[in-house]
Amino acid sequence: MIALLLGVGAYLSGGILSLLFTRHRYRFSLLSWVGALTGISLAVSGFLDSGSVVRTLGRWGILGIEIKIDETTLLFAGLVVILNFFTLIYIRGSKKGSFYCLYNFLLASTFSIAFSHDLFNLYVTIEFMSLVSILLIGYERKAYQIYAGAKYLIISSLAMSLYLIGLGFVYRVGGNLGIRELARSLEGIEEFSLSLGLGLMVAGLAVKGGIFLFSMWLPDAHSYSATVVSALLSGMAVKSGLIGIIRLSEFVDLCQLLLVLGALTGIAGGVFALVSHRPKKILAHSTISQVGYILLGIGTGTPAGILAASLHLFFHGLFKALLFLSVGAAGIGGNDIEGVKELSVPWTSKVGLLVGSVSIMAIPPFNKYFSKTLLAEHVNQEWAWFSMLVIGLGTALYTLKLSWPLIVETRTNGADGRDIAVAAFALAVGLSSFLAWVILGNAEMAKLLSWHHLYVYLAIPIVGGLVLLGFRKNLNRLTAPYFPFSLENSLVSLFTGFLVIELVLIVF
Amino acid sequence: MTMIILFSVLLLCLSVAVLLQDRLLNAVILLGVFSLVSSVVYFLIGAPDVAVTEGAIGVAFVTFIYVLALSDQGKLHVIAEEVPPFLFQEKGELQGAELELLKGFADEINLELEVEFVGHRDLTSLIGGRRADLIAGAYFPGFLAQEELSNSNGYNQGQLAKIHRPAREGEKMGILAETDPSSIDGVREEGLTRFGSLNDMIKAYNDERISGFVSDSGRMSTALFRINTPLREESEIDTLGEIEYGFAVSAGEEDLLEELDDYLDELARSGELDELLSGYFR
Amino acid sequence: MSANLIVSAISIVIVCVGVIGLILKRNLLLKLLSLNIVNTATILFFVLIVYKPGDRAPIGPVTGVQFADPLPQALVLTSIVINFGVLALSLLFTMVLVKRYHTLDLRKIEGFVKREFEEEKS
Amino acid sequence: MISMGRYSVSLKAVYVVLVIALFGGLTIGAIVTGGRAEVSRVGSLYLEKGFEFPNIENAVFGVYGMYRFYDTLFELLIFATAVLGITIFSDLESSLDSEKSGLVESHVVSASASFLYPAIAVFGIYLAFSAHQGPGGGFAGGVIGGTGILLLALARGAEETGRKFREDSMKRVEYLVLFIALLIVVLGAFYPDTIYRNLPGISVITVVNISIGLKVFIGTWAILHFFVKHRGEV
Repeated sequence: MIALLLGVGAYLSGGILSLLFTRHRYRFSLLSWVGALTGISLAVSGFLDSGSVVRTLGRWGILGIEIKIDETTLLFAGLVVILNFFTLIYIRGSKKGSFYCLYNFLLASTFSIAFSHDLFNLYVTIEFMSLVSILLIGYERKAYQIYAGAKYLIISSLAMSLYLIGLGFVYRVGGNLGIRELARSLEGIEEFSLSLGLGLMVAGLAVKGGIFLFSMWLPDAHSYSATVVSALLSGMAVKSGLIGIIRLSEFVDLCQLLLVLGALTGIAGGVFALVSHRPKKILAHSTISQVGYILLGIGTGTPAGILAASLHLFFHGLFKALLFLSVGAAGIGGNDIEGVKELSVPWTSKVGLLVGSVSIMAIPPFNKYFSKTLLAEHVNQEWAWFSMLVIGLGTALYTLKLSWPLIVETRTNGADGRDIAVAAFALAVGLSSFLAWVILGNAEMAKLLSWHHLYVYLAIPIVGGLVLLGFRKNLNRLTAPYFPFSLENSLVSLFTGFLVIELVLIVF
Repeated sequence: MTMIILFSVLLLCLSVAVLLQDRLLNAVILLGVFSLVSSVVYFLIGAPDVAVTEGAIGVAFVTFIYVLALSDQGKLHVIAEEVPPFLFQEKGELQGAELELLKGFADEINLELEVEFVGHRDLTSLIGGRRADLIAGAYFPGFLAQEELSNSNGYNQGQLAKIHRPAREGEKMGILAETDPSSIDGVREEGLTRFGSLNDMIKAYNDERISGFVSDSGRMSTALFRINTPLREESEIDTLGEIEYGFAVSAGEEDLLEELDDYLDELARSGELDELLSGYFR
Repeated sequence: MSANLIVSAISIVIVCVGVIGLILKRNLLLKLLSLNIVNTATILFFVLIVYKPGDRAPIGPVTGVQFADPLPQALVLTSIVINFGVLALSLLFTMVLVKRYHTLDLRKIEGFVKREFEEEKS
Repeated sequence: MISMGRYSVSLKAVYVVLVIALFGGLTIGAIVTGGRAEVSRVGSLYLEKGFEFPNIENAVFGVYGMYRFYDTLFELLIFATAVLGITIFSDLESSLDSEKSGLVESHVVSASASFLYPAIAVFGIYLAFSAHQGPGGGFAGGVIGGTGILLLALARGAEETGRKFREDSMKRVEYLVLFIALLIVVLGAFYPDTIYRNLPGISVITVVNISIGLKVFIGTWAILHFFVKHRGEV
């Protein structure tokens, strides 16, 4: 409880102070980072000696708001703190005071989402996060940013209204809002209104969590906004919906639904990433396809599966933010991928791109390999394992399509101060695979590095490379259609997605 | 208990009514009423806190913000070239046949008429830049480049005339800047000089710089009257064809165009149009 | 079929009407109005779902009277403020879009936005 | 397009109405068939426990003012973000040439404003202060006070009222209040009984009421001032 209050308090006061005293905005943000770091380390030490614990805020017994500290909380809060450090070094006082205020508010909301174990607290924090990210998206006041922000605002407001309706049903049947209490009071109840309420809540969270049919706002919002904003949104803010789904799956069995959604999201996100032409658009679609992995992890239903999903969530946050920062630092976020040849890219961005793409393709020594193989071991259904392979192939294809021209076919030139942050971040992402070793321990790591896994996960990038070489010409001719991402069509696909959820919930 | 059901049915009708309004101001007012009735329902079901808050925020604040934000959108922006007797300004006061027409149309769709006189060249750019809704001032199809515009029905006939020196026809012709020559037969693209306004074109013709020019009858009579130097003696006038004076609307505005056409047809049927035109074009 | 089920059902119908208006209306401002209707109706639904006929306001220490459940009412206060925040910001963005494109028709705005992004980047 | 007589309805519209009708039908089915929780309902517990604290008669205030104050902190932050968004965009050049569309100049408004505004302000303050005894609350009171200032702006002209209630100098007070709320959350988390029950001198409840009321009052006027300055632009 102290960790949560310390972290959120530090970020909020950092935001407010940097708004009121804009001269020292960078100093206050650094101070709030230090506060959050102490908060997370307190939480880790608390977790190490007493395991995952559920407490209520304010010692009110079951009347207070429940908060929980377990692996998912620590990994997500750790991700928030690490991303905060590197993005803070990257912008380093170059923005106005109000940007720092919104920046710290966004970190405060995601930090609080990590700990919250109460359905309504989740609703309030997610709404706070979406309002803050709206202003961050539209901060530079370019017309297309304002449009992407308005679309995100309308869709997420409607989605959270659906969440509220679902919460109404669950509260009527369950009687409580805290998830531990709900698990107790919903013990053996099988009701249509309960499953519909949960379907509505999953639909609401899916819009925030970047699942394909639901968050059609994501490609526009993440590819039009400024570099740091899209790095933070893709790396961290998208995960809030997934944390909500992890919390929901604790007191109800959503396995079949999440496996279906995971496969759909992974493959569709990969296909759209393949056919889009601008680096930031490709990265935005790849966020959707990586969310497919996390859903497959949660869909296993076993605690180990959820650990694998949280680990993958952590690693994805790191290397996706790295990719966005390196593409943004080179200033080629919006240019067409073919027309990039005569541009020059600083060497630090090339290093960042290299480390990012190698780890996104799950090549052994890097971090995603361990979370992906851990996932592969725990996925119990055959077709889910096969869809993981397809998603892996898609990832390899669009990553090579993105990074090959940017790294090889462009001239490299020197790097100024800002890019050093990108290089340091790349180093950190590279080293983060030791964290997997720390969490999983030797025996598990040895099993993961066994020959059986190795040759499967080395074959995928090679096959991807060959396929790309063969079809590169006519692959570039394809262009992603714009119509599914317009405001009205994304609302239509949101409700179609809800009906898909209900269908799966009723059938299984 | 039945009170609550009655009020919620009223809420349903209000919500449907809000969506069916075409004027934004009516929709916003109905939304305020919708929030007010929902606040009453909260009070009836024993939630006074929510009733007061919904009343303060939902009814007062939201309606204030919407009403303040809504511009008195009720303006019909018309841009036109000053062409007496169609549409011109005399002693600071707007006059002309088209003025009566447009004023009647604006009252019909309860908007406020606002006329702005611009040069010939920036007519299309203004419509393209979506600053204005309608082009007037003796406009006829082919007078401006067509791809950004859609034309209304004609309300007055006129002739397109080609004035040229005898026997040296077709050497160096002059036309107004934005006209696309393809719509005028007998004029070839090469050797064309384009003029910003009719007066310069007539002056150029009189000092022999061009051997002829194309213009419509409406503009010719007024231009000659205004620069009061007669055309050169031995110029020949041969009419190229009939034209329909009308209005132009930017390409996307189908519903505005439809209303304008209905208004013009209804005016023509009722005979007011001829009486109006005879007043101005004896 | 006690009264509160009927009223909850009617509030869900209002939500559906609002969503249909939100999707099919081309004018951006009317979309915001229907979004406001959807949010207000969801709040009404959330308070009504636990309402038992004859509930009294949960004020005053007199016990033994059938009180309404205070929890949804407290939560709904928060979501009324949230919906207001969403509305104020979307109205602000609409003003910026109208100042830039002079039209409220969403399809035209989407066309302009796509063309402008390509122009600026190429 | 499917044309039935005069109406031609696009295929998409039919599909949308169908999907939403299905969504509505499912939800109404769930309402009708749904059961009601008999197990320990938190709501009834809030009722019993809520009235044990001194001078709290409004159980709803007990929920959002004491037990779940963390949610109310986030609610204040959401309102502060909305106001922050408006102030960030406040340097948009206002397309308003002052003489063209002046605010309403009816004498009724300007005459009645001078005696109506104090009544509105008192009502707003009453609602904010009596949140723990009767209905109302910091939010309703603050908004009513803020819209009262709008009445003044209508009567005496926006520029003059804008100078009188300078919202940027009030901004510091607004964010000071956020700090107070944060402090209450932290203190409330560790020493709930001391600060809510037997804190000598001032009672935390009035501090909560004042802070929420004041913050929303300033934020409302900042938003309204922006929309008055930029009126008539949608």
